[in-house]
Amino acid sequence: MRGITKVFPGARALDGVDLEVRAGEVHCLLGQNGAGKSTLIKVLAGAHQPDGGELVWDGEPVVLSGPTAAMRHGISTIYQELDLVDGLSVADNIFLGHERARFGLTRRGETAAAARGLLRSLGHPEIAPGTGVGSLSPAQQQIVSMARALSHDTRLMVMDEPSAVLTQDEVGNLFRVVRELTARGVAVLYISHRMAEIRAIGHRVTVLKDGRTVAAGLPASTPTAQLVALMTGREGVYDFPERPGAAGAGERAQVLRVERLRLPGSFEDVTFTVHAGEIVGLAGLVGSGRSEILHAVYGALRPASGTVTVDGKALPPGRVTAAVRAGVGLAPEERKSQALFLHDSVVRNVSVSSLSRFARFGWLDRGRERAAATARVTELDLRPADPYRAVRTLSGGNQQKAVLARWLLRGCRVLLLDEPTRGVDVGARAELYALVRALADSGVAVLFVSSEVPEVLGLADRALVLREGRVVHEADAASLKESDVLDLVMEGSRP
Amino acid sequence: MSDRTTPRPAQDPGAPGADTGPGAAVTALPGTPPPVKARPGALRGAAAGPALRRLLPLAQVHSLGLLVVLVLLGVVGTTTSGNFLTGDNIVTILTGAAVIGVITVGQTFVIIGGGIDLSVGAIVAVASVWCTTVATQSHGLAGMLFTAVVVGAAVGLLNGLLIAYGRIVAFITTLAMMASARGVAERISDRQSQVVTVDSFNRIATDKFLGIPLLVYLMAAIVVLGWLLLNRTTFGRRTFAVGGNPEAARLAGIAVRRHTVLLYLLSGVCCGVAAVMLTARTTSGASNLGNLYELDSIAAVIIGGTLLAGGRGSLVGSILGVLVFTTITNIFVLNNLTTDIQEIAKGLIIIAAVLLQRFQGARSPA
Amino acid sequence: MSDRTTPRPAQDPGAPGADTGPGAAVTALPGTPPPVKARPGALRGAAAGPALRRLLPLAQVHSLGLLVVLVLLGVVGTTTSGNFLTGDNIVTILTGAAVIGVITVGQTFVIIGGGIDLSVGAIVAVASVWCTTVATQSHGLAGMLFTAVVVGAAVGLLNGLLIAYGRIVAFITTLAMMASARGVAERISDRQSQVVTVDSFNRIATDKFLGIPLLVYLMAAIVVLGWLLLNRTTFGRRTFAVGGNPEAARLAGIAVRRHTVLLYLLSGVCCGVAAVMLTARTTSGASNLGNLYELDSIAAVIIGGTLLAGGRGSLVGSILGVLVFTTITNIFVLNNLTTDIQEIAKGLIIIAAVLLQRFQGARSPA
Amino acid sequence: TSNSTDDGADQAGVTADRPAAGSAGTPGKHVTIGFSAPAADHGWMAAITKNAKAQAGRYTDVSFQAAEGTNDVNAQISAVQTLIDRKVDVLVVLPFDGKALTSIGAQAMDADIPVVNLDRVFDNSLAYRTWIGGDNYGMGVNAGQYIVRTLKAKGVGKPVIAEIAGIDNLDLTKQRSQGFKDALAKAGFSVSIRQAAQFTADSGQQVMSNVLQARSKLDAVWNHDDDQGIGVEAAVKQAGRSEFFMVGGAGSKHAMQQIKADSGVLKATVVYPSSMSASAITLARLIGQGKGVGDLVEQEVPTSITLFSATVTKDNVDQYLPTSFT
Ligand SMILES: Nc1ncnc2c1ncn2[C@@H]1O[C@H](COP(=O)(O)OP(=O)(O)OP(=O)(O)O)[C@@H](O)[C@H]1O
Ligand SMILES: Nc1ncnc2c1ncn2[C@@H]1O[C@H](COP(=O)(O)OP(=O)(O)OP(=O)(O)O)[C@@H](O)[C@H]1O
Ligand SMILES: [Mg+2]
Ligand SMILES: [Mg+2]
Repeated sequence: MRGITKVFPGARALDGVDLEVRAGEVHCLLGQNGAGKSTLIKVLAGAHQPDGGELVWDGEPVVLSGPTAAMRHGISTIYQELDLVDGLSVADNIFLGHERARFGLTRRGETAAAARGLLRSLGHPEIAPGTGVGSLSPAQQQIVSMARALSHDTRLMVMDEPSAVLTQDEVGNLFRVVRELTARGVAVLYISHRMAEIRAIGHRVTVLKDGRTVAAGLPASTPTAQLVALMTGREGVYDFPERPGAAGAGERAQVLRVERLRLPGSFEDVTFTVHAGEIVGLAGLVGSGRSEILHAVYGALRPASGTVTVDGKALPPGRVTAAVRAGVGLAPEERKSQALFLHDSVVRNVSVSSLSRFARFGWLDRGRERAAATARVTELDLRPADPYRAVRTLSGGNQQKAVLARWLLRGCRVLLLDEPTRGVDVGARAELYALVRALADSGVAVLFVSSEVPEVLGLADRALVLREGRVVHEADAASLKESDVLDLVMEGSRP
Repeated sequence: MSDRTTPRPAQDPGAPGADTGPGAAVTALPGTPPPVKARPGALRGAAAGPALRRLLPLAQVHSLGLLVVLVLLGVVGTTTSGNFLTGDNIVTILTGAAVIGVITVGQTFVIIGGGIDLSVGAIVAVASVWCTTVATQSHGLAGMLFTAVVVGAAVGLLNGLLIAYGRIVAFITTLAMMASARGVAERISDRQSQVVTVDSFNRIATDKFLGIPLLVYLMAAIVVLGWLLLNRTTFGRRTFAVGGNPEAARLAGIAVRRHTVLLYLLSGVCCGVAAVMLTARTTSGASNLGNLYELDSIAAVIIGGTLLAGGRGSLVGSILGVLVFTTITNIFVLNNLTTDIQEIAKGLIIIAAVLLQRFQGARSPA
Repeated sequence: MSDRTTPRPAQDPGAPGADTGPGAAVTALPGTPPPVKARPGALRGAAAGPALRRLLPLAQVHSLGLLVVLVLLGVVGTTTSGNFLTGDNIVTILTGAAVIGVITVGQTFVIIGGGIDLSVGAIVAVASVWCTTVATQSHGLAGMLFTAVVVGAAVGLLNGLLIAYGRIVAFITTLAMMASARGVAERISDRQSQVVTVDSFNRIATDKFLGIPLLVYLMAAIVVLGWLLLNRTTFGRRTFAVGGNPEAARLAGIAVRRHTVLLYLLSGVCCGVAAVMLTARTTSGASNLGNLYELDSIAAVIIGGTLLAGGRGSLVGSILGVLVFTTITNIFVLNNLTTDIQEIAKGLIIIAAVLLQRFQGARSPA
Repeated sequence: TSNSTDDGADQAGVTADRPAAGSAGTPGKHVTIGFSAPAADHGWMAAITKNAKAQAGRYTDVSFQAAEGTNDVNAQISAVQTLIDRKVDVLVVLPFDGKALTSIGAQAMDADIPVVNLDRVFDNSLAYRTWIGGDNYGMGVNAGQYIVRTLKAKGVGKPVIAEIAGIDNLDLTKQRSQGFKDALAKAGFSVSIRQAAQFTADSGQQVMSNVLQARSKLDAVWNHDDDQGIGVEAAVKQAGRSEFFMVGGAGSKHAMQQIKADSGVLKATVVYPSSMSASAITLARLIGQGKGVGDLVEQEVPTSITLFSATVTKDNVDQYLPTSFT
């Protein structure tokens, strides 16, 4: 790809990008949120038409007039946004657009068998080809997306943040698949915000910044600091913020208290507390019930039994409004479907939970609303810094910031974060960590879920380890090692 | 607004093997997250037991509920009127359902594909009028059949082109078409009923085979064909995809716009066939035929469990929906209820039917 | 910041303010539903400057297009009939739009909030019939007004409760209500028109102020109130949120169900007020009043740029939509057209209006 | 009185050769007639609009201004208002609902525009100058009387009588049913099953096919409207039933041809003359020109003319076929 440009109304997403991928290599694409990575791969997949530049495939310039054209050339893509059809089964999704059929009649047996084979090769034989995709967890859906990409005869596999919704053991699985592909001479274009992954799997790295290639074809061993500097254009340390002395924890007031919370099928007998100024991390496998616990605490799910108390007052079960009034905020795991009003502006998305603050007898003071929301957005350095942009057009990381800004504006006693850094770039991640820390320091009790164990250990004061809906371990984060947590998560009983 | 407020039925954790029949091929492993996710309420109603849900695609569970409604209506009919459970009456109900049934097949495709067709009634009118003009009737049976279907297809095609390539919202396009097509029908017929003089044509409605009118066979054939098309062909799969997630469909290489055109074309053809049936039934073509059929067919589709937003649905459900409505009307007439009571009762029965389906869904675990 | 596929007249990149002339006010429809959902690129042509977008809410840009349609209709009216541009005729158009205008205000809220209300016409009928029963009329003006509004509110509330708490799809609930409420109206009135004997009531339709009937002021007041409610209050903001993404709204702490109930209640109240206006206008209450108003009001809302799926929309657009439809009818009458031609033309004009709005949006960059 | 000689000559000439066309021969003062009727969505109503227009076309001194047909009273009020705004000389209004359009009728009269109220009657006689229309109650009575006579002649004791009504929430449907019921009651008969259709062939077919299931034996059927009657007859044929006879309503050409052919169950129809709109135009012209009706001694047009609902049978069908609507 040479000199690719792509312009959206109001945004120049790509501004002369060069990229070169060789057969049999894993080429990583790095860049901050909104750098244009997804846009670039959509151009590559024929989903967007570039406004300039040229695509060379096997030495020949080509024009990809649509997704089908790209697929014909052997380019298959796993998109960042889950691109599955909920109403269809797993098998139908995998073969959508290139159905196994004769004279238009689908061959259902063959389709199911082929789908089963693909899923097995991905290490997920438990996903049945006949289940509806809508009933799968995000992680499982990601597997289905991968199976779909593999169902094509591929020469270049493009993966846009495939690991974002996966836990570590599943990332291992993913890597195995990637290695198998490259061994067959397939090129892989891999996008991730996790440096460790790039180091583990990548051969070469291209770095994008603001829609431009700032470094192409670097060896994967390039030091992190150098890569980050390229991405952000700034030097600096990106790491977890300092934990304040663990000493204070005992004296601080209990803010959130969860007692014997139970929802059959999801979690059992969950008891824990979070103090003011404390950050508690929940670790566990996909499907271990972490999101459900957050939802139950937040009142979005009604638990079968158990109590949730905030500042000593019990919350009525299953009532989000009451929880919000008591000062609880939730940044859910699926931003697009659970948190954002995609077509609305950033301001409206940020202010939605605090409207009554800017209103008198229901009458909105829009000036104040705008000022306050914009202030939070600026604080978080949301890019582009246009508070009237529709959230839909923001990159994933910036969408996450918008959700956080919402609760920042509201001012919470308890903040529940479900996978807060999913899809967030390294730089922004560090900012988020600092922000969460700062919030905690201001007295907020933070409970967060993450599938990245280092994040749990690095950010949290205390960690809870969950397995199959039960808390199997609780300890100071500082005293835990990554391998311990992984063992706990997998087997449970070992100390 | 979610199913989460109602605790899920307790599962027997001790008997995972209980599921392992042949149907269990589709069973998820324990620990697989069942679908609590954010699906904004799409399936909210259907809280079927997981085991059952695994065995039957959701749409079918829903249809099962509707079948129960139908049986209940049958019980009411039988107890209130001795004439209900006679062969003749069943045939009358089926024949009454035939026209709207065929229209509903097309409507189901359109709605699953993410659209809506408000012009079905008007298409029926214009096809019926056109195929009964003196000039057309002079070509006899074949000429009339051909005209009706071609007119239906042409209007459907126009709908599809305006929606897919003209990018006008389906609701507006087909609303405009509803006005225009009926206007054309009035213009052609000069607002007079045009009596059919071709006898073989009228025989479509009178001829019977094994005591059942041809019309019923015709509807059955179209329903079966429609079902196969929807559930057993790539066209059907792609219809779900186009309606459920058009962007994903596009990325999967489906020609979304062309597919959309085909959906409305299909609906137009169904209307053409329905026009033949209705014209033969009433032995005349008129510009006021098919009045409000759009509401009837959409209501049948929705009560049959198809999402108005598209992407999910069942043809069997739609047809059961049509049968429910036709049966209600039949029972009303058998019991000689007055119009006002009929209307009040109709509303109540619709609500009851939906609630009953929910109840049925909730309590049906294997 | 602009669309490069079509080379635009060279712009000074240093002057982003170049877009912000008054002419730019009509720029682009970023808020227009990409009618074929599959095309995120569909809007690429629309090249609104961000600065501009800040100045004008998206919906208003759309309304501007509709205003152009209205002006064009005015030109057609004036050239085809000398009587079009008279004060009397304008007043006639506005008065004719008053009833459906008020209903459309409620419908706009409901649709933006992600629902649909098919029962508006039936609510008008039942409220009109109830407020004109002999018993009610004996309480005079106040009793009649009170009854109409309370009946409207009660039916709306029932709709809302069934939808929000009974979790029955809005389409089905209000369809059922459409049948039942009309049945109740027929039952109460015994299908006879009930003449209003309270003179002060009828004066609502006959009294004028500055030559303009009270009805027009009433509609104007309700539109203004509705606009303020939608665009300047927390209620309005939440309506957009609930319609745009109900799950996100719930998780943002909005009481989605209660809000949904309020939306249908609001629609019911609007129908009650509309019933008063219509009853005064016709000096009688009847069970067949408001027939098909649901289609008229929904059509006005959709043509006004509100998404049928909810979450986006404009009240100004809806009202312009009502005016467009009323003006079309008026021009037809002035030009002595026959019904069939009218219907054909109506369909064509609707399509033309939508295309014109698009065209208007696409080519207007300063 | 001043122009009585003119009138006299006029009327004499007309009566001699073309009674139906009024004073077509001698043009008088130019009259603009505004016309408003419900949507012409079925045969009878279409004939009304058509006949009015045709009649107006016969006069060189009349210009005809029709407003959109609509079944929404609000829209019809606006349409009439538009005609008033245009300052037509005379209005002919067939209201969708008489009571609902009373006030606009009164408004026209107040504006010195005489109103000819066609068929569905205004609530207040101040709202119209002249009313001309059919007799819905009488139509039901005549249908009932024909059925009673025929059944008595056949010697049927306890007949099963069905009634297929038109659109049920119209006042006129109610009146027709009342007349029918009263006429039957006189003979000690009653309606065994009554269901309403929508004035359309498909609704008639649907309702009748169910009614035939509800009553396995029928003796007589009255169907309010010949347009929906096409469907009703089709349903009878499709069910292969013939044990009863049927009476139609309104008087369409198709129905009269059936009666004449005597090939099916339809034996009679009670006319609801669609020619009344032509007469209304004639009256409007006379009113506009300040003339009276030929042959009547009165110098003015009378305030009310009720038309007769003739019962058309095989015996007199030839007489009515020419005025039937298609
Ligand atoms: N449909 C669109 N309309 C307008 N602007 C868009 C659209 N899609 C993307 N953009 C803009 O293009 C830029 C690049 O976005 P892109 O999604 O490619 O970023 P990314 O590098 O993939 O970020 P992330 O790491 O967050 O996924 C962003 O500024 C974004 O706001
Ligand atoms: N829609 C559902 N219906 C029923 N049970 C569900 C549903 N979704 C999830 N569960 C159950 O809840 C448990 C937790 O699922 P959840 O997705 O919340 O886990 P998680 O730990 O948050 O994983 P993730 O990392 O994917 O967020 C699972 O064991 C699953 O069985
Ligand atoms: Mg991206
Ligand atoms: Mg989770």
